[in-house]
Amino acid sequence: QSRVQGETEPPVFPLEVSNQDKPIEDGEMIVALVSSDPFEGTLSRPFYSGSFDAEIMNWFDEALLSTDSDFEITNDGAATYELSDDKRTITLRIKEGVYWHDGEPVLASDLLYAYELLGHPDYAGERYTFTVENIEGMDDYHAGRTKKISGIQVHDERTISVTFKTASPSIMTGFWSVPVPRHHVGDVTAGELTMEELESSEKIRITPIGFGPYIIVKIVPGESVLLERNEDYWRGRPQLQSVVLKTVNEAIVVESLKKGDVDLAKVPADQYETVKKLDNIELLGDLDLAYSYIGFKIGKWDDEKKENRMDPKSKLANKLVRQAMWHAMDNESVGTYLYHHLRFPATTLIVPGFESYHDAKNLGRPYDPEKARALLDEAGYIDKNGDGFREDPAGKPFILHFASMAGGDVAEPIAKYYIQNWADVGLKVELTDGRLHDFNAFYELVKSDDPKVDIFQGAWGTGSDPDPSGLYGRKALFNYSRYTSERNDALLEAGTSKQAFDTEKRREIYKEWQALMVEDVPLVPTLYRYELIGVNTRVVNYSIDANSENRHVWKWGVSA
Amino acid sequence: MLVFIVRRTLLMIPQLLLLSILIFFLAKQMPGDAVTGAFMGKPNVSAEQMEKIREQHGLNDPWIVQYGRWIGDAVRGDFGQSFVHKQPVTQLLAGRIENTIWLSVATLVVTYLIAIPLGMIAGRWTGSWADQFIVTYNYVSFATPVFVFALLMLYVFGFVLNWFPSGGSVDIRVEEGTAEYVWDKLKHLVLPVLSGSLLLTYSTVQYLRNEIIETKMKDFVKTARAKGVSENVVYHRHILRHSILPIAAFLGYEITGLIAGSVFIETIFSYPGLGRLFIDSIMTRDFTVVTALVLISGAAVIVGTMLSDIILRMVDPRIRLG
Amino acid sequence: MPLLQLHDVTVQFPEKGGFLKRTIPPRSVVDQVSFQIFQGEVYGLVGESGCGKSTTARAIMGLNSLANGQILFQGDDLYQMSRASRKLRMKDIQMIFQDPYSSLNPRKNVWNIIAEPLRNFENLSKEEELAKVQELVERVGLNAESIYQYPHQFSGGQRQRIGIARALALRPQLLIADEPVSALDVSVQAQVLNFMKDIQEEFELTVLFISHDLGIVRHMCDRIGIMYKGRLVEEGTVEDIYERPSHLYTKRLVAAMPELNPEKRSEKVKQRRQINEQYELAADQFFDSSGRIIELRKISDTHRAALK
Amino acid sequence: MELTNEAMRQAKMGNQSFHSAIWREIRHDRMALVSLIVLVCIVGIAYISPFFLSIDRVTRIDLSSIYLAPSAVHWLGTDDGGRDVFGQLLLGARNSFTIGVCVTLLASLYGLTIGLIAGFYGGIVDQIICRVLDFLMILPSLMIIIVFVVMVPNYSVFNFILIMSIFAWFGKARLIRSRGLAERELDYIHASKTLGTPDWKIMLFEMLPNLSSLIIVNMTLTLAGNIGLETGLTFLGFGLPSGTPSLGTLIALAKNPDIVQNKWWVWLPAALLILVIMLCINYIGQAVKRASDARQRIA
Amino acid sequence: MEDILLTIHKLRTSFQIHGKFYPAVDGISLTIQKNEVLAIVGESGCGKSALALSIMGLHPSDRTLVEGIIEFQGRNLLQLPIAELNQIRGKRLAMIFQDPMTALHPLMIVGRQIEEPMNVHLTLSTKEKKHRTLQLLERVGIQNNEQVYQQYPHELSGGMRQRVLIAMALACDPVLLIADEPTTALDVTIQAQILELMKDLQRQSQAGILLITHDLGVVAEMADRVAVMYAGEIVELAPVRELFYNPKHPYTRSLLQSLPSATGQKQKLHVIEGIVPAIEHLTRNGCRFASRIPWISNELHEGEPILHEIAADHFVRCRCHEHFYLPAERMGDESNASITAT
Ligand SMILES: Nc1ncnc2c1ncn2[C@@H]1O[C@H](COP(=O)(O)OP(=O)(O)OP(=O)(O)O)[C@@H](O)[C@H]1O
Ligand SMILES: Nc1ncnc2c1ncn2[C@@H]1O[C@H](COP(=O)(O)OP(=O)(O)OP(=O)(O)O)[C@@H](O)[C@H]1O
Ligand SMILES: [Mg+2]
Ligand SMILES: [Mg+2]
Ligand code: NI
Repeated sequence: QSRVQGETEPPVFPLEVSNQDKPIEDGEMIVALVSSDPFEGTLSRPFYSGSFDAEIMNWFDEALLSTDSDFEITNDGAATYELSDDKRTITLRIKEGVYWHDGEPVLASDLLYAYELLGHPDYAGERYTFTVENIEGMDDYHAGRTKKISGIQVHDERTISVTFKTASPSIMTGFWSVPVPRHHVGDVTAGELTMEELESSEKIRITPIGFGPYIIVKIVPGESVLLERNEDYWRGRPQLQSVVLKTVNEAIVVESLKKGDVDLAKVPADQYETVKKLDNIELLGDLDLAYSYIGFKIGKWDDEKKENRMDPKSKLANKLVRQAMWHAMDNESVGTYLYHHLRFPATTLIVPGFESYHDAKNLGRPYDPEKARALLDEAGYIDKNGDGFREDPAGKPFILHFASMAGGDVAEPIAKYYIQNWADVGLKVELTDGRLHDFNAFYELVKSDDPKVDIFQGAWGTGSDPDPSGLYGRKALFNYSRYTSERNDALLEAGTSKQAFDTEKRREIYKEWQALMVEDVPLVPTLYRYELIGVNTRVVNYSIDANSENRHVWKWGVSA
Repeated sequence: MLVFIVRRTLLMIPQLLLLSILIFFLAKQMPGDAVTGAFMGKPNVSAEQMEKIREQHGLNDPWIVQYGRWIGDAVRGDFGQSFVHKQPVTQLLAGRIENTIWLSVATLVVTYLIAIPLGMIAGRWTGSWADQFIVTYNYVSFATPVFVFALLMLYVFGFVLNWFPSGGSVDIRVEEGTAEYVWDKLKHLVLPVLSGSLLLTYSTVQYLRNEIIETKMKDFVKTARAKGVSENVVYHRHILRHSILPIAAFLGYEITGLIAGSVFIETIFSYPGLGRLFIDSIMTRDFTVVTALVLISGAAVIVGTMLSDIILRMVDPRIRLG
Repeated sequence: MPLLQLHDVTVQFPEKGGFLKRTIPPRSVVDQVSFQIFQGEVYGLVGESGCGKSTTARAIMGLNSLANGQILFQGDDLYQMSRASRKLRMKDIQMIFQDPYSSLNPRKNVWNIIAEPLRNFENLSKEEELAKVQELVERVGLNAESIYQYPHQFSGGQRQRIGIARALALRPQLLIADEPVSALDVSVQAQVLNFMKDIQEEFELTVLFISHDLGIVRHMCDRIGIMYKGRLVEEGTVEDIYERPSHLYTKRLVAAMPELNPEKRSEKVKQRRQINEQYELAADQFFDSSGRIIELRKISDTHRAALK
Repeated sequence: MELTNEAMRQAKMGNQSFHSAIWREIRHDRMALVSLIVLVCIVGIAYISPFFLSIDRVTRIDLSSIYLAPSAVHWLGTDDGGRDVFGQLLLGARNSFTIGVCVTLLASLYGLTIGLIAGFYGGIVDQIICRVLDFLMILPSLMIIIVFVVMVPNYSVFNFILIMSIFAWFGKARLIRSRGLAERELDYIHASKTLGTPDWKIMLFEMLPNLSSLIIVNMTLTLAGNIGLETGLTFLGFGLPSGTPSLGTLIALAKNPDIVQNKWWVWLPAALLILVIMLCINYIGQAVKRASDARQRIA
Repeated sequence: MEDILLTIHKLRTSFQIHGKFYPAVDGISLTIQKNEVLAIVGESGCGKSALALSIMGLHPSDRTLVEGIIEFQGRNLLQLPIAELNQIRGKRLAMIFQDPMTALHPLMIVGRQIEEPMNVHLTLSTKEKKHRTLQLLERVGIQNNEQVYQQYPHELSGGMRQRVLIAMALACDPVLLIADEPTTALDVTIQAQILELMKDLQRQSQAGILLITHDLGVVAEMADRVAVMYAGEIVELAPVRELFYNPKHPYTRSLLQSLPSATGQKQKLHVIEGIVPAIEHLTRNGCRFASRIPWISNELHEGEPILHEIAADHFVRCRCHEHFYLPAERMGDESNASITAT
């Protein structure tokens, strides 16, 4: 059963299908990639960017190391690992019998190749991340000064070790263990082809290979993918004879599910009510590693120092006002009515998905307009001219500008609703430019600290690493609030230090940090969310539970 | 004739050039660029890295330099790299353009297949119930927004009646090159094409009808009748031949309508073509793709107008010499 | 001094053609035409369709530009004047158009139509203008209340009268009438012709009367010029032209006039055949080496013809 | 000849202007008459709605009552923000109609100016304008409008109108130009020239009135098109700012199949309303067109 | 009387205006014989074209009503089904239209257009057809017939086009030719040629011609008999000489007087008062011309004017002609109202 959070009782979803029948031998599963856009089709881990590409890759490719429910690496994958005592060196040993789809064995050098690509000076992708950068000698390699990454040692065909500059618990969640078939795609380091050629190569777009349970047979670009069973899969014989992945417009997902055109599909929140009624469909749901937020601009990015700087003169510099604004927001209603309980009020900035680190006791700042009014009064923001809106302590009109993103059917009512909420406690908020901004324009405004924006609404996906410093650190560009404090620095630092390898310790640190954020309110976490998957009742052995054996793709099957 | 085609082609070049400058300029004016689009919402990319990528793609050069580079490449068939799709634009378009061509050509053909008989009937039997029906249909089709109509078509025929596939361009299971493949492609085209063409018929029907009514009163039609030519021949040989001319002249502009329509149709029927790519690309600021697409659409219209000019020249002897 | 003098007037229209639409040498539609019109006379210009009659008239009115030559009105070259003084000068030259249906703006009532020149040149009060318009309207034989009517409420003959009233509003000295009756029925035609004659006498107008109908020209004019392919081929008094045509083209024109006497049918046919044959035989006599119609030669004091 | 005042007045009344021709034509065409009445009703109600409908109330979000089915309180149910659809419909119709009219008027103004100049002067002026128009006509305007909409920093209804009208006048200019060219060859224009009337006066007071029926016909017909285009752009998300009620905003909700099937009251009335408005305009437009051409008149 | 080609009896052709039918041709009876040129003259709008189109069956059936009898070689054309009518038109009955500019299909080469009636009525091979067409072109006086065969109408001058139209009409050797103002759109010199051509052809083929015109000069040159039409009726019908020497009906006399006389006397022309009323405003009882000769008192007209045969083959409608005088005559100029031979 999925975890339940917050004060209200959102619906409860199973994590595993109830069908207990035996899978049939020649079954075929049809999986929907729910989108109105075609998938991009860059089917290689270092290069892909679309979430559908990731979904497709799940079927034919996997990481060498498996992960557990805390997203930490485990030893039951295609390779096992060992962490040295100083927690700086990790050694991987690839199991016997792990073969690429073309019959070649998966080699340690294939994983090396992945690092060589990620760190390559020409690499323009987004996965040159902290854990990659943190490898010894990576700086030199990345700058093109050396041809070899000194921190990575290939011991034999199937053993490889990686040494990091600093010990960080991020290794446990962020370690890269997806090999790239050097022999198949071609060797960039040997000059066989350029990085750009590789990126657009047919080998990763039309005929990609992996060592996962299914083999790609055919791709209709942007539309659908046909996979067949990999008889030599290292875990065992996959259940399905074949799999079809195809893009299905959001508009027709429900119909497709109902008709049995697809067996598996993510269900958009607004269609939940309809899907719920279908009797050939079972709904599985789990918390998403993401949350929505309302941010307050309380500083600027200092381009010289490359760090964030708070601005005591900003309109929202007073934290009482920010606290009041949180209290004024009725997230409950938004989650209930606009998202049909599939979203519910968020409390802290670490999502419940991180079971060990989310502080379930911290209730954030629940909806309480009275308290909001009291806080505002206390802060000196009082309606002096009787127009229903509060003026600032100096008696000047106090108007805030709110930037929000267009997209989705509910963006507009939500933005309007929050504005109404704030108006109810006497705060005058207007939409920046009088409209919702599309994705790029929105981030352009927010990122450049445009003075037209005082408040902004966005959402973050956290990734599998609970460390929030990428979003809230002093040096984090994505810290759009531009909030900084000594205490924050210290806590974030501590959260990734060596002592944090101790989960208990780390939990304490993050609990404190969550409390700090609830107090200082650089931004308001508004909603946590469920991700819903509609599954046809004929599907067996299907689970989204990270603890279940059936979470593995190869187990999934269909019954007669 | 050849001279005319050559001249007409030469005339296209400055038009295309002007178009490209305009489009490039517009694209550059948009807030945010490809890098912003590609990396937003992904927290782990540093500012320096993004700056580096910008530098790499020459996004910091003055626009005239960027334009020069871009147009130089474009002439060679290289529209640069799509930042979002990490793929040469040409390659990206190649995958989609075939679908769009299928869709547009089929839509155009079906439009004419529907519109010309309707226009003829309405024009020939003006005032009859058939005419009234056609005129009403025409008004309604003109007044119906294409997206509403397409949605309804999808529901009625794709789901409720389940006659046609509801999305995509071809089933994954059929072999390329076989008759089945073509058949399947056509089946996938039925709904999008019908939704497009049933509404596109408006101008053609309207024009043909008016034109036939006008032509009916012309003296040369009386001459034909006075020769004892039967009514059917009068309509087919004399009136139609004369009335169909302006329709040919409209071909080029019909293409504009097609492009606009495809944006809606492709979105609703999840048909992977250029129209949808355009909307996606504009959302993600993938401006190499946007520019290429607008340029291609513009070029399509230019070629279309040229084609109608040439057709007109071929069928209308009066222009041939004039 | 003649009221109007044309000296070697040439009007050209550019011809389009060739690769990339280069302009090829323009075509002379009116080619070095010279004639004079004296105060008080009616000068007829006759010729077949497309020979350049209207173009000549339009050149005088300043609606076409001249490629060459001069047009002198009362001795002043109209094309050398400043715009403003020419505009004032043009007040004395007015035109009646061929098609009574298109020469009146269908959106304006008669009052506004007739008052248009008055408003351009004379600053009249509304009452004065009304009075003047009513006077003109009555002068051309229409009801006074018709000034509130629109052109479509009138017959062709009445419209032509409105056109004449408009032309007369400024009391011009020279009236150019470009086929004023060829769009009208015989009975209406008679009405307009009579009327024009009256007006001409009453106002002592000088008229350039353009027509392709020799019968009408004979009825109306004092002197006649015959045009052929942009050139003048013969010029003379009515008697000169009808009694003593010297140019074969003129003869041919005269012979082509329908004969009103059924008895003379065959005679006429014979005469036409004869002239046609002659014309075909002697055709090259009338052209110079470059194929251009030759210059006029004086035959008598009043009579000139393009003969060797 | 002495004239009685009575006779004068009757003569005055006897004339039939284009307006009365239109009116007569509409009166004789039942569809057009019905259309006119319906359109006047719709537009009338939409425009006077602010007097009995508080805009604030209509646009206020009420999450507890989203997607309510039609009832006595909400005649046409509520939309995605719990707002009364009927009220939205009225505001939307008003906005859409206003935008359509503004765009049409602006576009006509541009088209008229350019077209008249090209048509009146002809020759080289016309050649240049024609080349420019040729170029403009080939622009994929929907795409470029979208690009513009995305580009404009301070997006407002006014900007939207401006952008749309910038791309809506080419055809008009052409039309007016070609009729102008034909008109300029007519003798009444020559006559005016010979009478010493200045060019601008001829353009405005001689040519323009004769093109007026053409312009009016074109305007009524393109009005429908412009309203449709506004809706379409809003549907794609590049139209009106999304908080502004427009018929397009309501129909755009039909992108969601659940709404199409189960919440018809959100989009169907708007879709029908736009259909009715466009049909009405069309029928009236056709009647106006007939009125402009004496040969086609029924009346 | 087997020489009679066409007998029209009480033909009435009405057009629908504002939902009501108004006759434009109002009770006309005529006969045309072989080898005869019957001219119909009248002012614009008196119904000449309507008559011609009625004979050819070219009026659109929905807005026109054609009643009476049109008997062509023993068959009433008005009662023939369209298929049988098509057997006749273009073959034995052909028509030449007024405006050569618009009467030819602009997109077909001339040769094809001339061959079209042959396709319908004759069974000829392609070669024979072409041969015959070239011959026809030659017959109508086109020398470079091979070239013209391939040309489009816009490449030809007005006179040439009219010749082509004549060739087309002659394609199947018709016995009756209806020519609706065949020369109005042409220059005088060309008009003379075309008329001569028609006369020649008629003499060769012995066909009958119904010549419609408003030009009395053309009548004088071409016709054997003349019918003068006014407001949908025949007001005078006479052999051509009789008509010009001894015109009786006030309308005929007025028309002749309103011509700028070819003799060159610059006397005032006669002006017919008023205008031809539009068919929907026409008063149909009594003498229709009465309103245009107001100086003739009403009693002098007949109540129901009929055609009187006042001399052999000379018919005049209404008795008023007996008392008619032109205003100019009253004022002392007692010369005969008719044109005297010079
Ligand atoms: N604007 C123009 N551009 C080019 N050619 C022209 C133009 N106006 C007239 N022409 C040509 O000039 C020639 C003379 O024309 P014009 O109108 O003067 O003849 P016309 O004698 O008045 O004939 P009609 O009797 O038919 O009125 C014609 O061949 C005509 O085609
Ligand atoms: N289709 C029609 N509908 C209504 N009225 C018509 C129609 N055709 C002709 N008329 C009217 O019928 C009358 C006779 O027309 P018709 O064309 O026969 O005249 P016409 O003698 O041939 O004149 P013209 O010399 O101008 O050719 C005219 O008053 C005309 O207005
Ligand atoms: Mg002329
Ligand atoms: Mg006629
Ligand atoms: Ni009488």
